Amino acid sequence: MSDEARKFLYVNRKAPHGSIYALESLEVVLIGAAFEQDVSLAFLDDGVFQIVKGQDTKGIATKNFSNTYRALGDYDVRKLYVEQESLDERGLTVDDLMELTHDTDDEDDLTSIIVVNRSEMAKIMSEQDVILSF
Amino acid sequence: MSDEARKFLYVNRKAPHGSIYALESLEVVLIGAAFEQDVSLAFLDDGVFQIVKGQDTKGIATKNFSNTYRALGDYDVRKLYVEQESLDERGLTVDDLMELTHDTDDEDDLTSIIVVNRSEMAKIMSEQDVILSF
Amino acid sequence: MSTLHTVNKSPFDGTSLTSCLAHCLPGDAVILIEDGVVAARKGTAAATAIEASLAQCKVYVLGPDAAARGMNGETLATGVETVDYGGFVELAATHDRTQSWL
Amino acid sequence: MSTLHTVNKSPFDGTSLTSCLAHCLPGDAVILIEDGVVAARKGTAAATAIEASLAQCKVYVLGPDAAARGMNGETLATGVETVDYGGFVELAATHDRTQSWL
Amino acid sequence: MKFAIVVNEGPYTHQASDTAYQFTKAALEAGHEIERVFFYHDGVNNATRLTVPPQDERNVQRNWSELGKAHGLDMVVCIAAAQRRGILDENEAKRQGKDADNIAEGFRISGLGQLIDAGIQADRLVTFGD
Amino acid sequence: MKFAIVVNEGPYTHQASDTAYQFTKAALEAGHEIERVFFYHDGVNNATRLTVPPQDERNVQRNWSELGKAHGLDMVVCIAAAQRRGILDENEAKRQGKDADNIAEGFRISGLGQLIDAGIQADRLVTFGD
Repeated sequence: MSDEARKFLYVNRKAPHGSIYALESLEVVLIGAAFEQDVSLAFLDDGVFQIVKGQDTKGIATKNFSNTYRALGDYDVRKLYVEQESLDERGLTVDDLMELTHDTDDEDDLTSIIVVNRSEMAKIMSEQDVILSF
Repeated sequence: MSDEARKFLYVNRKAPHGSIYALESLEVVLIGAAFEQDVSLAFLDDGVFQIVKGQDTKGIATKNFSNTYRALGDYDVRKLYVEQESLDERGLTVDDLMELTHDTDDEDDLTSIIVVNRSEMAKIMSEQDVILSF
Repeated sequence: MSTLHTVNKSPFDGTSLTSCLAHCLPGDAVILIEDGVVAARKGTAAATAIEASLAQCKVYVLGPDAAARGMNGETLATGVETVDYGGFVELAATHDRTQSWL
Repeated sequence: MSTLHTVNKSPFDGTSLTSCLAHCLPGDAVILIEDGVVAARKGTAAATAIEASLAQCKVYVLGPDAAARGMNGETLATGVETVDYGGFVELAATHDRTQSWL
Repeated sequence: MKFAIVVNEGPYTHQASDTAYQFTKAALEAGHEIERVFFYHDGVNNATRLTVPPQDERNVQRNWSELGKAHGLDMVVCIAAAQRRGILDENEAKRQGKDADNIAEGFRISGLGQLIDAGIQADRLVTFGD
Repeated sequence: MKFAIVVNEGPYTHQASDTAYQFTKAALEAGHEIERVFFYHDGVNNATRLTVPPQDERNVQRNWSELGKAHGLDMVVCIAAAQRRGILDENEAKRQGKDADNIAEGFRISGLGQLIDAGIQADRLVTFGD
């Protein structure tokens, strides 16, 4: 089982900054990248707030790790699934999210954000080997 | 301000056993009784589950502190406000709750449970000097 | 390929059960544990949502947690099955993955 | 006699804002802090509930927490005022008691 | 005005301790008195001197110790909560037969009575938790 | 079947660590293997030997140490989470210039890679948290 790439899904359902889970999830993803597994991230429920643009933590004096999401592409983490219904309920559109991209061989960088609806998200979850919940 | 009895309200909004707050609230109430303040307890939202009868924690191997609520009367804690709407939403009636009573000079023990509606609960909260939230 | 979902929060306090049920697929199972068990008390909006989900997935309640919260067979929503810790392990083993709705 | 209520949880994740607003009395104030600030993002069901409550109580958002979650004046529900930590202290001082909806 | 502050959560996992710290600092800057800061439940975990947070993050425990020192704050750790979670001072360690202690500078361990007392003495009590 | 167990909460505040313990015990009793128990976030607080819970309550930390010893469990404490929260072994204490350590018997401190590795090696990964 350990010789082939396993499908890992990191499920992010909590808002950033009020608790440490968003930051910790990002840390594991970056460390996990070295293991060369098939990695996806899911942002649903309040997890969509993690990748909202314009986060400024100076006033609460904590680390602004939101820019680190931009590094995911460099670590070959290219599949960031974002649930449409979760955005809708929170008054957000994809334009409110950071532009998160990855390099490709040809021409421009491609977006890593893949907006899916709830039933597509359920299907993605059902195709994983390991689900890590944050 | 410290010479007259202050009105303390202990607000219980969480289910028991899944977290320590119910147990800790009970501990402060019992310790606080020695300070001879005017003490009330409020049970609303999932806090009403704290005083449901028939709790049996043997299977989860934790301390069954639910019987300790029966001791409150002995500590002169006689006002346990329970919110009707919170009971209703959880499929509970006052018959599902433990019988919690206190001694009186005349005849029988009196119940300490006072069922109030949401607006009465709001009024009780507004009459306190100190609110401790659990 | 099926998933065992765990829900450990009260549906009256948080939205994890709702989110879990919205992402359950046919053949999946949900186990209510810790404070999550109160969702299975019959006659509530949460129990109705659970009963509606039973058409596509099975719903279990962790018995020791239910007992701790004063629940028994009589107060349990129809169609919800009770398991002990051994049954919980068995469910985790017989489904292909576990997803915790924390 | 009035109360300052604090709410630190997202209304999409938990029910504490709903419970808080249901127990607010005329003259009370609510301050949204930590993850609670996301309730004040305009155009959501939570923002609508807050706007409906403004007839009887004032609602504040802790600015540093809003900024951390990418919110600014433009994205804030109408009628919600922004304060900093000093303003939070001032609100706690000018109301007779504080109640935390944890 | 005299404030009592209650901190129910430990460092980092939840923002509660940070918010309590910022509130306390702002109250002092506005000229208010802090009657007591009471560390309760997981809040006792703010009081260990053994933390080593990453250098690019704030140091929650040290923030409290420094604020306490600068303003002579009475920072009380609930003894029952501390015992359950392994926060000990030298005396407690000896009394319990433990081979180490971990309490940080500026904190003292005492009973829940100190919480009630804070509620009685202070004009306002503000709770930060999860 | 091989299980990996993830514990995200410390002792007493939340039930998560108790449930994880009961699950692990039941899995062993059913003849399954435990690939690893990974203590993460506040879960690292299960690994301090300085706890002194009331005598009439279960001892969450000792339960883990005893189960680990009886079954040779690999109980790993996440180093980054542990540093933020003040859980140290003797080596870490020395390296960080701290005057005490507090790790309990049977736990070892290691990196987040051990979590990924557990996900790769185990047939099932089960997370307990809040």
